[in-house]
Amino acid sequence: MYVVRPVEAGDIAALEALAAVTMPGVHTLPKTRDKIEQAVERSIASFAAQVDIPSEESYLFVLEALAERKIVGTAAIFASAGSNGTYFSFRNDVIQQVSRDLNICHNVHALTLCSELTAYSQLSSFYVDEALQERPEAALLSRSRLLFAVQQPQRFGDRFFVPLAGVTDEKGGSPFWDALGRKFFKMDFLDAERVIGGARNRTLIVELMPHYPVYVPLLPGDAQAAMGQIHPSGELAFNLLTAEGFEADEYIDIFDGGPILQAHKHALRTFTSSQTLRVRTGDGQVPEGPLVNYAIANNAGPAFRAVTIACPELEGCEAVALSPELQDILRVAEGDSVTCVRV
Amino acid sequence: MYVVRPVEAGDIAALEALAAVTMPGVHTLPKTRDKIEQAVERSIASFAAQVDIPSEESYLFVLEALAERKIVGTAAIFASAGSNGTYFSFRNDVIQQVSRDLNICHNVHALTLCSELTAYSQLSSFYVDEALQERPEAALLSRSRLLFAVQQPQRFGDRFFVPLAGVTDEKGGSPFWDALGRKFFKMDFLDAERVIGGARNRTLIVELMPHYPVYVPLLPGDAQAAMGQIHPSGELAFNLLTAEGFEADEYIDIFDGGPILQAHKHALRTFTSSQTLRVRTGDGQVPEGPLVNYAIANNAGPAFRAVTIACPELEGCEAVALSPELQDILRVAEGDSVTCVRV
Amino acid sequence: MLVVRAINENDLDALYSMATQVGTGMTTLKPDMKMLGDRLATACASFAETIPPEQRDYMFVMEDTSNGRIAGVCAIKGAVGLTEPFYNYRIGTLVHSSRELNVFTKMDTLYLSNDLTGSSELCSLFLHPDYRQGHNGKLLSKSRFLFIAQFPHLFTQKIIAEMRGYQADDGSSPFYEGLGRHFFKMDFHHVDDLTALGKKSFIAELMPRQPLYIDYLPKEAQEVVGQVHKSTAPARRLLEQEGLHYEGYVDIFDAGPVLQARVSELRAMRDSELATVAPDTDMAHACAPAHPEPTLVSNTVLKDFRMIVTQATPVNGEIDLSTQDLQLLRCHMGDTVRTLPLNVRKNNV
Amino acid sequence: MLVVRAINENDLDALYSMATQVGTGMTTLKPDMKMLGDRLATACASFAETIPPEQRDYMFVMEDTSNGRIAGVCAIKGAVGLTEPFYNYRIGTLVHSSRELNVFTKMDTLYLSNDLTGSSELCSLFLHPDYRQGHNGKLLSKSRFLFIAQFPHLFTQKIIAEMRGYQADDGSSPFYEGLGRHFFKMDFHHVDDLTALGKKSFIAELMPRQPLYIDYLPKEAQEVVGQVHKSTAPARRLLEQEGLHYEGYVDIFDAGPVLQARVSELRAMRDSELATVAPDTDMAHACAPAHPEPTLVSNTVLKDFRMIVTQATPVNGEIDLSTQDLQLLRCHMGDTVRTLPLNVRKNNV
Repeated sequence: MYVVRPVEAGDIAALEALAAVTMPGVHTLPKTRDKIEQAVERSIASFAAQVDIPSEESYLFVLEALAERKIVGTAAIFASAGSNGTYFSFRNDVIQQVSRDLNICHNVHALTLCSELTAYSQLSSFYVDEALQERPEAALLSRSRLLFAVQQPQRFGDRFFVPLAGVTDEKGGSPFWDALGRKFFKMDFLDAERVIGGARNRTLIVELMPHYPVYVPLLPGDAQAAMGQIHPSGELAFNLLTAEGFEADEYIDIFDGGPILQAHKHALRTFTSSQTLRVRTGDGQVPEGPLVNYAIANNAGPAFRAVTIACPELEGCEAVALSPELQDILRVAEGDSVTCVRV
Repeated sequence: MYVVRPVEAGDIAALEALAAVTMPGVHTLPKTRDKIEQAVERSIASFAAQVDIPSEESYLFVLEALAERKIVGTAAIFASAGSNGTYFSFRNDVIQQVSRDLNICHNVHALTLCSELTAYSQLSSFYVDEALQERPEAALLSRSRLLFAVQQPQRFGDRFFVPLAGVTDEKGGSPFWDALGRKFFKMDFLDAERVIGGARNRTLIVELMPHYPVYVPLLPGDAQAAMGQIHPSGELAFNLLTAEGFEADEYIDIFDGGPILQAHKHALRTFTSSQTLRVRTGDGQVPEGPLVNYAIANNAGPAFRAVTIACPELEGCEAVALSPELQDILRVAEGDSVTCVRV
Repeated sequence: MLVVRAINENDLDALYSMATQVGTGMTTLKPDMKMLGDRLATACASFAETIPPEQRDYMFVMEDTSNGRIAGVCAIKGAVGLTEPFYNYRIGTLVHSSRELNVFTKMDTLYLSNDLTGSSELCSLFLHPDYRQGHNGKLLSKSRFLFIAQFPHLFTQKIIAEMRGYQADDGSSPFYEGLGRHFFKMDFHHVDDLTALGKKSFIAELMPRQPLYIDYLPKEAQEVVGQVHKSTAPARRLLEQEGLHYEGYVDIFDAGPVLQARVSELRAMRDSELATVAPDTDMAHACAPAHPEPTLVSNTVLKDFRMIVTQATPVNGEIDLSTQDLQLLRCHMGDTVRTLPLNVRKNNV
Repeated sequence: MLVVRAINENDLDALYSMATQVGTGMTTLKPDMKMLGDRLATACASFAETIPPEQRDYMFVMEDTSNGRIAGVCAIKGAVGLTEPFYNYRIGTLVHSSRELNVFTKMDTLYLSNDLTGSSELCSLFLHPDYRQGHNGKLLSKSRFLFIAQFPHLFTQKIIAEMRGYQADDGSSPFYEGLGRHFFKMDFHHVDDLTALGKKSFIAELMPRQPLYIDYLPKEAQEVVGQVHKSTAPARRLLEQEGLHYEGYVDIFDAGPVLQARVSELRAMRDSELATVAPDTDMAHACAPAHPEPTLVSNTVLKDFRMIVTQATPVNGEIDLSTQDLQLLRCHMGDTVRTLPLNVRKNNV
């Protein structure tokens, strides 16, 4: 069995071990002991905080394999992106060009540096052990952040986004960066990401990045091809998020051109189709009929826990049957309410 | 009783009479006999057309008072705005300005000439007799266009918008125009609207309007105050549309600064909460319990007809009771399917 | 003998036959009887001062008086861009700097502009191949400066000349291939022809209007910004000697440079002098330079402006012109003429 | 007697006491011992050529040799904008025209630019009130042009001078009130002080970067674009006589004009001459003009550059200077000096 829960101080060593694994697509997961400690402390403080308006909170969830007591995945959500500045991205604008005299009509794409994603809630740091990538636990982990947001709307914005790492070559170079950022920063992609610490809210971005729209047709072919393309490591996250209702295409990352998925919460399946059901104790029998996978989260605020189960369609039901073991894992009892959504 | 139906050739005289009434907020309703004839012909051709991809179709609906056989309202929908060009509007951008050195953070609004609304479906020409403005027939008329779009999605885009007339002074001047358009067009607001025929897709807009963002703080106070404000004649339409799920604030009209409401169809109540029910013949008795107003439309394509009824909540029902008289008006029989939505 | 003179009504056929020699690349001088006739009428009205200064188009022809042939043509337009917008790219500088990262990046930037609207323009210079020798080219081109120096009040503050931009050996324009083609999606020569026909509204509709960093362009396009066509290099040098400079304006299609000057700073404005036609005296003879330099001399009559190049040199406000020179200029003893050394004096520094 | 000379290590105290007289409005000359000391060190290194040309800052002082007092100061910066971005608004033209409507609108437009990056700058001109008389102001200001004419290789192609912009009687700037205040949300003088302190990154962060039509600004702001402060008008005229022009660049806060010139087109480059110091001869005496004009004369030594104004006039490459003049210039008979008429010759047209 697996459970998703907020990170705890005891997880630091496990996270350090995880960070040692190469995860090229996950820039936002801290890599050093110090940074990991800070991230864990910040998450614990965030879960504990009384929040009226989303601000600098950052919530870090882990996926734990209960049998081995092992951390096999992470996923985070920031309450408000760029909360200590401005979150910069490129907006993918389309300029329609029509010439009546010449009977020409075509669209020109242009990238505009914009701050529209500032104050969105930002999903990040999604990582799941390779062995679990095909399993419903991957979806559970990704979606737990949104289940928490459904239960605690005051902690989050009305809109969410997720930047996914863009494509890089074998040497860690980015064709998109080479065509754009390098001209202004005068440094390699990895160096730039290092100095800026993966952030997108720094004054130096205003100082250095182009303020006028970048006409896409003027970019070299490989840079154009990289726009909105994900690094292979991000494919799982991409698939889970688009299934959730996130949309790509409108924004891309200013550094590597990777896609930024975004959505209003009304467009997200977790928000529109999750149900609040009562817990009843199951008889342990495998139910008859076709089974579907659900994510089930308790409703315990900072003591948030979520699991997946396979059960018959819950549509129209008022209660969900959970075995005593699952009730233990979720720390709920018969009659408690849980939030359920199909994964 | 009132019915909403497509305009017919026999309505031309009635429309001419209507046009004689001053309707300062409805620029898009044709005023001359010639133009009215063209609009009616175009609508008839549009309803009759086999459509795969929305293009230059324009559908004009009328609200008819059946007892007097009198036209008491109009409402139109264009399949694809700017279909023979580009639909121009101002996008209301927010530029976040943060200075770390000075510890300053503020937002600056800027208006950018954009073509993003091109190929949206456009609602327009909404007019309803003053006596009916408080009645459910006003909502029926406005919403009939969307009911038709629910039934015939291939005829429309996924997104819809509605420009509402902006504020003008007693002399027909527009403070927003005076601060912006006049500087480029060198003519009065009403003259400009006349030469451009209310259109927003003309080459001369590219030729004359400013291509760089207009910083709102640099506009005079009265022009800023007029941004996104509706002409009093548009209040009913505004209220009906925002109740429907349309959102203002993102776009304004390039001429008078009036609001342009827009929405993805998934955000519109007619799309998300309309039901398809079977017709059964009612017993003519007023049903018990609380009554709510519904718009009911037949599902007859070019022979579209819609009425309002007051009945008990239809949520969870499979059929709706209609009196024989209503079945006549809608031209449906028991067992036919109709599209219903609360108004 | 060659004289450059104001064009007149009788020159239309000669002008047409000249235009047939011009070939592509000069859009203002095409062998089209209607176009040339209109232009000639404007030119005559200009010298007669019957149209306002900004609509004028002063055309000059070089005539071989030995056979009556027209050997060349050149013109000055009173003002550009007042009926159709006149577009250029202006090259500016933007600096992106971050003290935190110790990065300081200076970038050249293209701005679509109409800045040169209202300037007077030197244009339509063509010398028949049979006459490409000696001082003829200089006389033809520089005659316009003498005209400006004589009638500066007819011109705006700024004078410009558009130079044909760099082309590769195959006739393609690397700048157009790197920029314009992405937006026009048609051939360079096709666009050029459309421009010549006055179909210019498409520029406003199709060109990218936002400032562009030159660094976004392919290297080959970057390299030719402000570079002239091989065959235009001598003409550029000649104009630069007269005080025009490349100040960062280029053609939007081929990035050929626009040379420009304040009228008041033209060499001709500073160095040309009025002189009275007078017979040589011993005194003047004694004071004359040992090695006389060729001198441009013009009469001072707008309607029948005429210029020659001669070996006579003005001394103390007088100049001794031969009978032949006087005939060419239609001047007499005692008349006032304007003179300018044909070649630029070397700086004394 | 007054001499303008390269500043040296011993001038710091005098410079400081001069700076206390300056008052607000000149941000480069504040009574701050540390700032002035640093600047003096740069100036000495500049004349000694121990730092690269673009880092140099040539400061000159006007010394009253009768009492050793420093009467004035002025400077030329080798290049601006190479460590901190140098911002201006450039005024361009955009034309909006529709043949269909027969509308043709020509609009002035402000572009935020760093175009003048790398230009040399005339700056820090201050003459002590006690010495504001006679030719003193001209000598002080124009001495810089003689220096440039003597050492043109030390300067970039372009030379600029920023002029203080128009202020209303109450000291407010109508341009700032109409534009900058909306974005900075602070007082004009506060912003000015911050700029002087080098806190400039806020410009990139807070200023509107998109091109702005001047027509968007209130009328009072439009009217003062390119207008100088009342007290700066004479300085502007003086620089214009030397060949600098307003070419459409203005200060981003008060819209004061930037005057600029190509170094090669300065009057001093054209009209200054070298001359050998030689005693007066009968021949030279006979050829000298009847009414001699005051002449600027300098030595030709970079490290100890010295300039005076004198009534002596160069004749045929020789000039007869008095013993006193020679002492001021630290020159001797037979030395070469550079001369330039103090006043501009009237055009002969």
